[in-house]
Amino acid sequence: MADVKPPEIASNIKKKLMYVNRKAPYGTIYALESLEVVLISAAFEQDVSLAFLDDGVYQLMKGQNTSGIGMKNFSPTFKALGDYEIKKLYVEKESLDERGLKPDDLMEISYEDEDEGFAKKPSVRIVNRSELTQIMAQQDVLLNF
Amino acid sequence: MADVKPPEIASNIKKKLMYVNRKAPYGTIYALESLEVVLISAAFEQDVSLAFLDDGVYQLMKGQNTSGIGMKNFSPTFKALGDYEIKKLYVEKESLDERGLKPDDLMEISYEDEDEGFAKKPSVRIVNRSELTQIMAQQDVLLNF
Amino acid sequence: MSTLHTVNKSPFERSAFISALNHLGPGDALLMIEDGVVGARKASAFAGLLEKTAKNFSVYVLGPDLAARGMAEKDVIQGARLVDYGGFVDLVTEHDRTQAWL
Amino acid sequence: MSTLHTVNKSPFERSAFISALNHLGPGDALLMIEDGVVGARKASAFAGLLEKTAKNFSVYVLGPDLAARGMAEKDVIQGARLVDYGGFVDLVTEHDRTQAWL
Amino acid sequence: MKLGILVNEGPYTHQASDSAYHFTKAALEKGHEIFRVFFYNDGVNNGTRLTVPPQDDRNLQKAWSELADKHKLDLVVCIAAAQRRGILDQDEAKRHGKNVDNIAPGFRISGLGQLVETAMIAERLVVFGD
Amino acid sequence: MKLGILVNEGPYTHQASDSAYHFTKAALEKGHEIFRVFFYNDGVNNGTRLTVPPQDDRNLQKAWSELADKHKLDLVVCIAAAQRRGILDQDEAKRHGKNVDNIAPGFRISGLGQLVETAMIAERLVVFGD
Repeated sequence: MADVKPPEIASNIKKKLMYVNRKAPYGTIYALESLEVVLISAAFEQDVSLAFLDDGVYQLMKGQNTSGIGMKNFSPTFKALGDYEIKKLYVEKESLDERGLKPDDLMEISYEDEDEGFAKKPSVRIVNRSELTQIMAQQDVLLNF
Repeated sequence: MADVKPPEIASNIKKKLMYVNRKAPYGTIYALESLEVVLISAAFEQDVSLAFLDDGVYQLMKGQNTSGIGMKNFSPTFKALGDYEIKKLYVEKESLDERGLKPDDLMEISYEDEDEGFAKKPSVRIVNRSELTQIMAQQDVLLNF
Repeated sequence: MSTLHTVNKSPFERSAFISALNHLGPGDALLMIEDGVVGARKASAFAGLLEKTAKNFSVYVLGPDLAARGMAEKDVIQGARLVDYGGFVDLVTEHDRTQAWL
Repeated sequence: MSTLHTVNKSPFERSAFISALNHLGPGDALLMIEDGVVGARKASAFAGLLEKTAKNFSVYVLGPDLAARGMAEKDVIQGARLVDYGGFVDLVTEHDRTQAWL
Repeated sequence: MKLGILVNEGPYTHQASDSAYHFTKAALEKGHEIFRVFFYNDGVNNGTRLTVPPQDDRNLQKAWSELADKHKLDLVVCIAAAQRRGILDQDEAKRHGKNVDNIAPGFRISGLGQLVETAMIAERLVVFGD
Repeated sequence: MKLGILVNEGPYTHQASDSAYHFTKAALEKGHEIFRVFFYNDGVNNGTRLTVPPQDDRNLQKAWSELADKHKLDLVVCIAAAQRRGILDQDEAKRHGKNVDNIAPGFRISGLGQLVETAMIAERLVVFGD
């Protein structure tokens, strides 16, 4: 992340950026490289949110163990997003249901709320499809991986 | 194709090789690069056949015109397969039906039958799913692209 | 405030097409490009669903991609309109954002 | 004379899984690897279909890929058996040919 | 209008690079400004000068390089993605102890921040991928 | 048993290269013979020595090169597919007027006939792709 340099020319711009994640982790690199952009974008003080739908919900599974496939387990990074002021992770309920998954199957990801004495609050919000559609329609930019 | 050199060590081997095509042309390169292997395999005097199922059936569509996308139209090569002694192109009927396609939507591909005075015979055979399953089960090697 | 949704994959191969349809909002448009154009074919298993969609949303098909796959305007469902790359550009600028269903 | 079919894509994302199931012949086996392992999950939309398949065909899941996606043996449908890469090799040699549903 | 382009797949294997190229060209012809074309994931493979496509096929790297030259386009290859795929410029090659580089004319290697900046500054971002 | 391996995707972007590597290693450990590993489509990208994956990640090119060295594996990169993707050895670079090559140790570039030969001679062919 040595190459992060918030752009001086654009310091007055604040956009709503949503990263849309629809693919399972490890089978392809999209989940990991999407997360790398998310981390970088934190340095730019934008209004960042993440959506997990379709197979993207698997990115948040608890207990991922990649030792048998020789790849790096990057799921702990999601837990660190709160430290980067990234607090909005939307998970589509219909995508969970279809896959036989429950909210309990996902990692607990939280942030500390400065306004409430750094109380721990959950970053993941389960939303249904029509809610997610509305949230997407409020974004300035949708980045799909 | 300058690199074709039938292997001397294996001149007595004759296997049933089937190339299984399940992807549409142009959106990805798999259809084209599959066809390149098919052409090479002709030089090895193997028992070669091609299967077209799922989106692979689009590879055989009549009237492909790629001038607007700046890519090479490689569909005429299928018509030349007869000259390479490749005469067995199996197309799955269920795949056509699902896509609203009829046998008439596909290119006419034929070969000349040496045993019958070089009479033109069709190379494409429309088979149903269970027939194709049986044909696949008779192959020595299935190459999937 | 509307979104242009692009779909570049065949509905017969991937769920991206259905997912895009499930997330269309008021005023949104759908543009089928690359292998996605095969989903616009008349009488296919997805034709009914797309025809229904075309009643409530604008549905576009990238003509050059359709021609590459051996199809023309007469082959696509009623209600779908053909555009070229210039038309693609216009659709992007006419909508507030673009969502690519990769 | 039997075939080992490998599926490396999620049934929720691609039609390859269903296509593989539709082309199983007598004595054939199905091995789910990479993203394909998610199709073996209990209580998913595909669980019923796979359970039915497992009654007539051998169904295997690559354990290391399952673990990477946060799942274990208890999470997969009845009748599916876990194998490691060595087991994958054995399955290849025990069947007469391999068909990869890419 | 000021447009940003994101290309997530390499040339030839997926149509994404072709589509992005034709879209970019059409946008320029309509008088729009292309703020930046950012190459991410396998998209970085557009930026190697070592490709030798068949004579009767298009040469996507050349097409991008020429378009960049003609319109002063900013073609940025993501540094992290490029390292994974073996796309290096002279500095990067030296930094990693490699004896050669392979970046094509008109492309430059830079950080992911340049993508976020594109999302911020361009009025529309159009994503091409698999 | 004599096995052939076909790898149709590049490293990192798809798991195919990883799966093929782990399969090949397991087969060797069980005493099977690997007749050849053939790299086609984007699979040819396994054969560039210019990749610099992150320190905490696996290095697939190195893994292949070391496995080839240890077991005298024949790792063949398809010449036509390699030209499209910018993978060149010294001869290829010279032939196409490129000033550098990027092939990794243990890989060799050859024709598609080597894939057909693998299909003919190997008792089983296992395909890894997208």
